[in-house]
Amino acid sequence: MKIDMNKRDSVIRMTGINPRTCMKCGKCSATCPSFDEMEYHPHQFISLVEAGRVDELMASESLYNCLACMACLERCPRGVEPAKFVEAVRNLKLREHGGNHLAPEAIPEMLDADLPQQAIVSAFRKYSK
Amino acid sequence: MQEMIKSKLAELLSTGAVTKVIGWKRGENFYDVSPAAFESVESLADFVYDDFCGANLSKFLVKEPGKESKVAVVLKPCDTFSLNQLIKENRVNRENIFVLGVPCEGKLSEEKMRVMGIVGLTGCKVEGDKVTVETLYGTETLDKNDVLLTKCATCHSKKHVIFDELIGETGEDSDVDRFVGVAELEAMSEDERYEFWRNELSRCIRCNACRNACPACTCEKCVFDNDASGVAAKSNANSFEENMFHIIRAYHVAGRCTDCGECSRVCPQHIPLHLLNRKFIKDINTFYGDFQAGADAESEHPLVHFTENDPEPSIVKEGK
Amino acid sequence: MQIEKKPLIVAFCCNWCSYAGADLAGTNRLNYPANVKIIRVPCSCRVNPLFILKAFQRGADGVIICGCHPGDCHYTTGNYYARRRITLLFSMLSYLGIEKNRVRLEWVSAAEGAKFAATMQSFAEEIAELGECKRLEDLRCKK
Amino acid sequence: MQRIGVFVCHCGTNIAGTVDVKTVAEMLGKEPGVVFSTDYQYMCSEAGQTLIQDAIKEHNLGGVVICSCSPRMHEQTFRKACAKAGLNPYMVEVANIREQCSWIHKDVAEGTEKAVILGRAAIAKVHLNAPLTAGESPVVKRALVIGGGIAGMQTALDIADAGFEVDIVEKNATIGGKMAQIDKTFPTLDCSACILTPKMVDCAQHEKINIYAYSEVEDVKGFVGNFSVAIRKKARYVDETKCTGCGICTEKCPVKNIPNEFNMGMDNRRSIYIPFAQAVPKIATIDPNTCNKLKTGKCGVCSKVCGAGAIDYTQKDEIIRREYGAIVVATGFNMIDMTKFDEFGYAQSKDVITSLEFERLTNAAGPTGGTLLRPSDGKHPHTIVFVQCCGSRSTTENGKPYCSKICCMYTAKHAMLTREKYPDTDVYVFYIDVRTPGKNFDEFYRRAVEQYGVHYVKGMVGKVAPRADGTLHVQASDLLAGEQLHIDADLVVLAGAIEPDKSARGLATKLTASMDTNDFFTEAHPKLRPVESPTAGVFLSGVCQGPKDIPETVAQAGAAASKVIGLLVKDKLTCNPCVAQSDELLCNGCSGCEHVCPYGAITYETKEFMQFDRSMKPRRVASVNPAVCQGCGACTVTCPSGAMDLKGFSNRQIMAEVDAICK
Repeated sequence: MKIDMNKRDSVIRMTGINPRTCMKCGKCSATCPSFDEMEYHPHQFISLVEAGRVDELMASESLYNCLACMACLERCPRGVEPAKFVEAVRNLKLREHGGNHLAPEAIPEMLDADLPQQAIVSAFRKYSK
Repeated sequence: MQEMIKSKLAELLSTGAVTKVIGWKRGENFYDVSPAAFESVESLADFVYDDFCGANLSKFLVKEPGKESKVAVVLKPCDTFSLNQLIKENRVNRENIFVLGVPCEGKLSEEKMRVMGIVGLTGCKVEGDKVTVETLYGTETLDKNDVLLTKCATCHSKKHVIFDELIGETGEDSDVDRFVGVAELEAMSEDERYEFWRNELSRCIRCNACRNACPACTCEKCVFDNDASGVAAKSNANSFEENMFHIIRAYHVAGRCTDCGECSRVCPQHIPLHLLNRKFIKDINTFYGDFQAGADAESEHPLVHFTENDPEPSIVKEGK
Repeated sequence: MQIEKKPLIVAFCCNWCSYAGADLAGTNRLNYPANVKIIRVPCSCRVNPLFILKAFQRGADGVIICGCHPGDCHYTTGNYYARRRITLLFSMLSYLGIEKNRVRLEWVSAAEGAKFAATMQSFAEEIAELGECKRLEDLRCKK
Repeated sequence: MQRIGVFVCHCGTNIAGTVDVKTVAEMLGKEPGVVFSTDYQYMCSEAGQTLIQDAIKEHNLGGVVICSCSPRMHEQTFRKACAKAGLNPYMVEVANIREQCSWIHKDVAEGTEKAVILGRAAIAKVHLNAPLTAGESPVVKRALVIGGGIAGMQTALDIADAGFEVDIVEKNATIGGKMAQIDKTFPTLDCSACILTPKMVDCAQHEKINIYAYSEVEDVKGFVGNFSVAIRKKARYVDETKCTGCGICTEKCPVKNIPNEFNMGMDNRRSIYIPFAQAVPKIATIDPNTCNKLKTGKCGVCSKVCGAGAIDYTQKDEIIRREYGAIVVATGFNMIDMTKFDEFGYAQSKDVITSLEFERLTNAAGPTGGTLLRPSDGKHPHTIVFVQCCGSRSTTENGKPYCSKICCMYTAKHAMLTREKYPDTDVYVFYIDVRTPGKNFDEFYRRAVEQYGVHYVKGMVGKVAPRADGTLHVQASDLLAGEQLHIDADLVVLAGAIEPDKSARGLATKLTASMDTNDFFTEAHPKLRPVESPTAGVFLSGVCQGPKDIPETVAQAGAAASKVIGLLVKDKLTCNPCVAQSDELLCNGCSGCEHVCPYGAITYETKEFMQFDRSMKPRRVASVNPAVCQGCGACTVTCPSGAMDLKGFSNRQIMAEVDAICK
């Protein structure tokens, strides 16, 4: 069980929400439509982030099983907004992949006359941060 | 503009809607425009509204009007904030006042012109950012920003917050950062600030102009004139009293000061007194949420309110 | 019998909490410097900023105001008003270049005798370090 | 200049051990105005007090300074002693040279010097002291109780039993409040009506109690001991003196489809109605919004059938003004609006009900005669889901941030009673925490689980959706099992948050009593004065102060009554003379003081003042009611012109102390 307080702080910074406001009522998980698909349920996201156990979440498929329907966010009586935590952990995971996959220096070599301008722009959006 | 205002005022006086008008008239010199009262249509011939009408007329309403009479007053946007504050404090009876709102694009400072070497002013015309002045010695064109009154350079609103009738259009709140001066001082070390204020406040000659012009200073009897108050004094005996007078004055108007800037405008010693008041305004905004005194006639000022989560005074030590 | 003038500290204490806390410090024989002199006021909201300026004028080197903890005020809301007033005054004094450590506000309950003594001790040490207050003094009042 | 006497106490060796008391007396004897200075073993002793009294007479002292223990200890002792010698008690000041000097300093020179300085400060203050006389105000020996629920009734009965007149003002047509709607009470399960209705009858029959039902407080003037209250007696269109409560009108009225408030709208009443069989007063009331006669002038059935001739369609609201010495607020609570919570489907299905609706469904006097039937189809429910914390402990805008306190227990009660009466039902309770502090409370809850087999599930319900077949799909989490549950329920019961009655906010303004952000009345001190409001003479009873159950409410009601009795038993109130006073000549009329005063002691009036030109000009000036002011001094610092000052702690007195200390 790896505890990483830096990751915890990043998630909290990204969501802007203090996970300690959670009163562990479970309404988020009660609302969740993809509860059965998820290894970690919305309320567990909050608890594990609070405990600094973000790595476990990042390794889990749950990140992608969340439909981002925002039902948990809507229903939470304490304004904890679990969906934002899932989103934040997901972002953390995406950013982890060795930073940018596309460097401006490398562009000229890839260019050919037929390449549409739009493709370059969209590639940048996708493969760099 | 001036003629439109004049004709409205004449109408008010001639119909008997009001018995007195508070406005401005010209003194001995062209630029020497000062507050004046007009009680007849004929006397309105002297009425002036031009680029030197910096004076805030709202304070004159405290002693006006009597029980039955009604008084008209000509107010620029910033002056309306002061009037609202006075109404809120029950210093002025709204019912007996007719407020004629007039637009303002910033008033000019003859003093600033004089420093630039422009004397013997006989005429002045503002066009956009430029000011064309006529003097006994010829005509010159200046940048308007260079000769604006200090208070107008950091104008916080061109919106009339109270009026019965407007001549022209009312404007909008401005987004000028008026706290730049305060922030500069806050960035200094304690020693530098002390030196700065010693240098400024030591020039105070205790003429009481700031007190007399300030629309928030309307006490029936000022504590400095009240022998029983423990701070009564007619002049500054030493550095302590120089400090004390200005700290107390700023504190007394804290939360009520609308930032009209009259204190600095009238100071013959050019002490930037508005920097004291603005410090309180900035602190109040930072600590207790944005508040603009006089923006309405209902909300009460921050010093007669609190929340349970107000910051502790230690915030002063932690911050700058 | 004259003792060398040490930095002088004036403490305004509300009657219901902090003054009682000071009494408790006494009952428990908790020592703090003798240059701390206490003035009893009904509530921290009775402390006019003017009193603080006056104390400095007359030669005090530090001023501390003590009241009930927020929420515990005997008059229910007094200390909340005091907190706003005092915060603004402290900020203004610092803005004028007066050392910000010369003034302090502390919440001391009637049960916190030890906190009272410790607070006075630490404040007195802080003021001793700053030395005499020169920036807000009235030489006429100095003997 | 005052003639001042200084008395330095040794307190045995408590003071004399570290303070050279002789030197202190000698040094202070040289202070200006001091004509007599001495020291003595124990100033608080009989002999010590005599010494002070003799000195006052012999030296014609105008002020006394006692250097001794803390004023919190013996200030009253010394004031009384001096008063006996003919000196105004407020001409006495105590310098604290024990707790704040001798006990904390070890060095004699240091202690002595500090004692002298503290003595000087007290002398400086006494020079500016003025004789103060405690004012007196008479007490009207009658109390007003606002709200006729169990809290108000109990308070009224206790006050009346002590021999004082009490008026109850109740906004509904009958007293009884929420408790009248409840079926059984936890944890003993005795019938609510059986214990409540006798109390209602007691109130009606008590010769000292006067009930203004169907009435509201219009305005409140005055202050502790002397309130003047206007009560609006709403028109019932029925003559109270004639109506016998026979109920024939309520059977003949042709307007039949008005939702019955008493049964939470689950059945109907007529336009003329008596809320329930045991109503007090048992008088019919016409609902003016639905009555045909009042709306269109056509009908008049009730008037025809009334044998007593009590119907009076021309009745008007009546304003009654009465004087009171004390006011008790007992305005109670309501459940919050559950329609705002879409997820629970309250607005979508008749079978999603609130706990109070459930009470009526199980009550023998309720719409179903006490048989638990589904509101939609009148069938027996087999699966019932109770949801706790619906809106309680919620920081969202629909909910309330506090715990409603009573829901855990009544839900356990409901679950238990259901299982007892209908063993074939499956009962689920979804909880976040089960909170059962109280005598026999946890045992009660455990009984529901262990004996009655109620399924308690840790978790929350996320969604209630009506199905086509009439069942309710309940989706919830079971946090302990780590599962999401899907239950097909027949009935869902929501334990909604409770909130103060909507009328409380307006009432607080009229009473100048303070409220917290949730509209609960604030108590004068959260620990030590829990049934008094900060406004003198206004007391709090029941849920208007915070969520509480029936036993707590009754206990608090009794406590409030005892405070009221303690006030009414006095003929006159002695006021604290150390109160604020306003100098009219300096007052600007800005109302700052009025805003910060926690007691509403400051009022404004307009007076005429002469101007420099001899004309008269009106000006608003503040005046302080010394009977209400508690002497905190908040106003004195708010006042920009220094018009407001505090007697006994005046600006000049405190500044004189500062001067003396810094000399």
